[in-house]
Amino acid sequence: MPTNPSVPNPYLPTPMRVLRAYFESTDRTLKTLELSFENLADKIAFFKKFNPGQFCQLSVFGKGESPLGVASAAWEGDFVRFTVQRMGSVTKALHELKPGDTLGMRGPLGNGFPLADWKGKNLVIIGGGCAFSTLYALTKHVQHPQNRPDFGQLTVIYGARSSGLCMYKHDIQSWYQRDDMEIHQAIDVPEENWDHHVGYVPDVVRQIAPSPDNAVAIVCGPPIMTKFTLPALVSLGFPPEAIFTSLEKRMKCGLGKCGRCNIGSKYICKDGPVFSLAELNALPADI
Amino acid sequence: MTDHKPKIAFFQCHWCLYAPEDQEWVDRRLPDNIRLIKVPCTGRIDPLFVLNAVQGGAEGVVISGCLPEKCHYKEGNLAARRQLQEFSSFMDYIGYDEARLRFVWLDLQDRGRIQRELADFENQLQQLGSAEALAARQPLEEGGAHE
Amino acid sequence: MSELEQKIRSEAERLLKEGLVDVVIAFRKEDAPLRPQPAFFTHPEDLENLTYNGLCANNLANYLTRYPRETRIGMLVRGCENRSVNALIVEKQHSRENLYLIGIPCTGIIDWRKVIALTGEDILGYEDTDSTLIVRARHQTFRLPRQELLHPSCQRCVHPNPLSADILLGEALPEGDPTLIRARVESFEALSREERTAFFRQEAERCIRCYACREACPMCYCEECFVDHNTPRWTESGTTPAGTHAWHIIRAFHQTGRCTSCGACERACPMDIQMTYLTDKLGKDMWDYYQFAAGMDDKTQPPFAAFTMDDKKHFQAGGKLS
Amino acid sequence: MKYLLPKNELYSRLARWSAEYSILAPQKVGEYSEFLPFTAQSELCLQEPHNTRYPAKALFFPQSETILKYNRISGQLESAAPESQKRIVFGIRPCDAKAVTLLDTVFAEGDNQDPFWLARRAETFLIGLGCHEPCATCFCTSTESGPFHTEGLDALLTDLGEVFFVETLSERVEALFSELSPAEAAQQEIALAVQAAAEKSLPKVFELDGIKEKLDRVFDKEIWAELSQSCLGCGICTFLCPTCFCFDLVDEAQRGTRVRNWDTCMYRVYSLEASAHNPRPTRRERTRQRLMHKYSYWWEHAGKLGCTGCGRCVRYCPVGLDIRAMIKKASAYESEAQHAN
Repeated sequence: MPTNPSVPNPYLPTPMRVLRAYFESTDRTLKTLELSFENLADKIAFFKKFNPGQFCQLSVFGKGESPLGVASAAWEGDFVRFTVQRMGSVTKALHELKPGDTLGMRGPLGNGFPLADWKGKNLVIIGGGCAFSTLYALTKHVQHPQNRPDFGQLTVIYGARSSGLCMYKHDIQSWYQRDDMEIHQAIDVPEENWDHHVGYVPDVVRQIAPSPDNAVAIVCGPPIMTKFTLPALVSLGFPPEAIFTSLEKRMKCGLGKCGRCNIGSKYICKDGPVFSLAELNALPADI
Repeated sequence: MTDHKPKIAFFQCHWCLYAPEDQEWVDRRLPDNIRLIKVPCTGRIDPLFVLNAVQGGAEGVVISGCLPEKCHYKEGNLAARRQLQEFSSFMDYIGYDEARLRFVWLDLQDRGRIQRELADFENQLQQLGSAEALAARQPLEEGGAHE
Repeated sequence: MSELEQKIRSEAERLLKEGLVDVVIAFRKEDAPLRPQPAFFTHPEDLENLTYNGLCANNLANYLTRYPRETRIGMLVRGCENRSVNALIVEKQHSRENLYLIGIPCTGIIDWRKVIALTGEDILGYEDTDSTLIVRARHQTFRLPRQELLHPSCQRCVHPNPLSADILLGEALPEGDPTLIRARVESFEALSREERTAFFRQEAERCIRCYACREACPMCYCEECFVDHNTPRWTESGTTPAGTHAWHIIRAFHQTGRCTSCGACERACPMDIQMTYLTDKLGKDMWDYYQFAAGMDDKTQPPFAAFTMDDKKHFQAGGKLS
Repeated sequence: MKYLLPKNELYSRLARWSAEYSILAPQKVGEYSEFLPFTAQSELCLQEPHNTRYPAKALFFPQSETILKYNRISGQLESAAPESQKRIVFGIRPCDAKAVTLLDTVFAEGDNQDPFWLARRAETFLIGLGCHEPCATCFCTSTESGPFHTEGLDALLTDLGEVFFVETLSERVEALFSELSPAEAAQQEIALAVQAAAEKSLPKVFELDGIKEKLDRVFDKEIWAELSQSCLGCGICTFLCPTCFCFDLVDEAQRGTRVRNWDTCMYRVYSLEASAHNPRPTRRERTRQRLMHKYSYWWEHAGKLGCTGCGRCVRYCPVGLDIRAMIKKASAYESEAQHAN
């Protein structure tokens, strides 16, 4: 019997302000927003819970909410970064925001990456398109000198349709100079002045053939990429327990109540969005 | 009652050939109680637009379009007439007074007519009194209303 | 089994066996009391489940738009269903050549709610005869006068016979009284403005926005309905008065010149909301102004699509119909 | 404790309670009944075998409610959580009361509890009325419930003709009935006989044992296409369902509010993503989701079946689809090969 009616309203967003807003891609479909907290208490509460791989519901009042993966690591500063692809009515409104504008945010939501389980392991991070944003957060997290010793080798494979659609260009360019990680970038079709890989992500993964020894692979990308990358990893010898992916589905509450992201016995928002392939295989094909 | 300025939603086809001074008046000197909504053609006016205005608290709706043979898109206004006319009689059927919807089909020659029509319509709405029954939504305040 | 049911079955069997159609859309025996279900027969051996009686309540034309136009469909049609099929053909939702309409002169659809109000739900069996519905309930057998059990739309039906069926099973019935449907609209028109508003609100505000009226209607086949549209959102989303009013006003209005008065919307409504008085008004206006009735043939465009320059003589200076 | 409540004292009793509580009880609206506030003019509808048409979940989880208000210009936000209120829901049927306890597992347990649900639930007493004449569309005996099931109830009434036999089930309602004369053993026996007879009149339509596994096995089979063929895709079965809880959050831009509305997996737009991808593109997947959620996933979420057998979806389906027959067919469908025979 429920007894405690004085719980906070979990649908109430925390007020945020746009700190920086800039386009990521040359076609202007991807825009990065960096948001700062209006209230100190909200900031403390957020970073207490935050873990890469989690997402937030961003609110543009009058338009609605949209779930977006966090694209920054906690050590980067007192802000939260999101990269938004313009798709529907809310993401369009998010694209229209300018520095100084206010908006709402609920989160962090979901489970995030199981970093504690990955201690001491080699990480193979494979991303495609704008879904790379949460993997960017993961990479940034691992790169921090305090966290880096917790993990073994770090390999990042990032594919985009074209060089114009590659996100976080400046930063990723600097990764080539780092000696604590390997970075591979790929685009779908050849372009002039592109001296990295060309081809689809699953093929690039096969070509690079990361070792499955003491490693976990994390795959985030469009459904079609994920669909073909997972078997590629299996064929390289990664067991289903060592392959992780992040799912997305239409979401509203983000709390496992509204029912929308239900898939079999799980709610993606609450039990995910990060699942191992082993967990996924146990779920019905309802995505 | 008579000093009450009824709220009017005023849909204007943007190809409507008003006399320049009329258009100037519409664009710049429209009284506060009249809200102008420009549409590319009266054929663009979905009955939903009219309903939305009514539910949002408009006490009257004016639709101004071109004469039958003068539609920029040849027959947009012909389609609009059949639909909107029927919509107004349908709204009347469920209780919303037909007299709160007015159509003005006009032309360059009708110098000053839009001002006269609006004044006359305002007068008519004042006679009719308030229209609460179907204005089911609270009127909008700036920034979104607090109920 | 009634003679009519047997005839339908034989015809359906012939169509399937001779490969004249890919599917026969008709009704099958019920799972829940008094509720025969729409059914889709593709194999002659499945036809033993086919049933037909006055409790078959759905407008089967509703399923037409689920099939590609190339699918050859055999469909059971009553007067209203035939008109719906015609209206759909006018709107190019299927091609007449790929349809085989098995026509049945319709004696009216029995409202199951009226029946169980009298007999209770514990029904062992029933028989639908010309004038009486015989219901065997657990404790008692009821003989109910059929006419009184009919759904209101059927009591007012004007054209019970299919107009363009490929085969007519059974004797054509006399046409209905066209003044009944008009009389209802006129009596509503005669009410005061306050009474009309009150009635509209009383009905519309019970709505739970389940959209059964939309889904049951053959003419509501839009891929995206105006209430589902969200860029921009034109109506309130919830069961607030603004939301339910908008739904009922615009849903009905979208049926102008398209509604065939089959009453499927009212039969589907879980909250017993009256809504045919709205569409019937629009139908009456279309007849009065444009001498048009929906679905009477499969060629004539409805008035909203058939505007002409000559219309100007219809309209007065103020833009009202004269 | 067991009491007797003479029917002719019912209204005066309710009137007395209404001094302290707001009372909701089934009353006629046209041809059906609905939970409405009890007033001096109220005429209760307790004899009809049918349940209220609109489910009792709405008393705790209204179909549309404001969850917050915002001002786009000032950026001001305001939570709209309701105040707790002392209420008595009188005459709720056991299936609906059980459904409320099922919804507790969604809204009142674990993290992120729902303050809207909790506020309405905390001080609301559920006084149930058992069904001595279950309907032919009911199937509560098959769904871990029954016509006199007590789960979720604070008290249960059994209709004994002139009197109600009252059994209190929680401490907190004891005071409401303490003035009544206690029931004697003989009356209790009559009540038990009435309850047993009702139970017996509703034989089980399926066994729940192994039903989850059977349904899980046919997840990707053609049976769902067959079962959903006549489905219209309306929201009746889910909106009238006492255990369906899916909702949508929508900004009413013209009011400045964010509202929560019931939503249903039976709508195409429910799962439609902004990219135009729809994981449940046809009625086949949507029907499967509805049935699987109730008869398979609920067990994993809450360890319980997500259906209480109230029969509303059977009674009001516009095409006469019957969840009992659907579940039976799906769970009996073992292989494609068998179907071909």
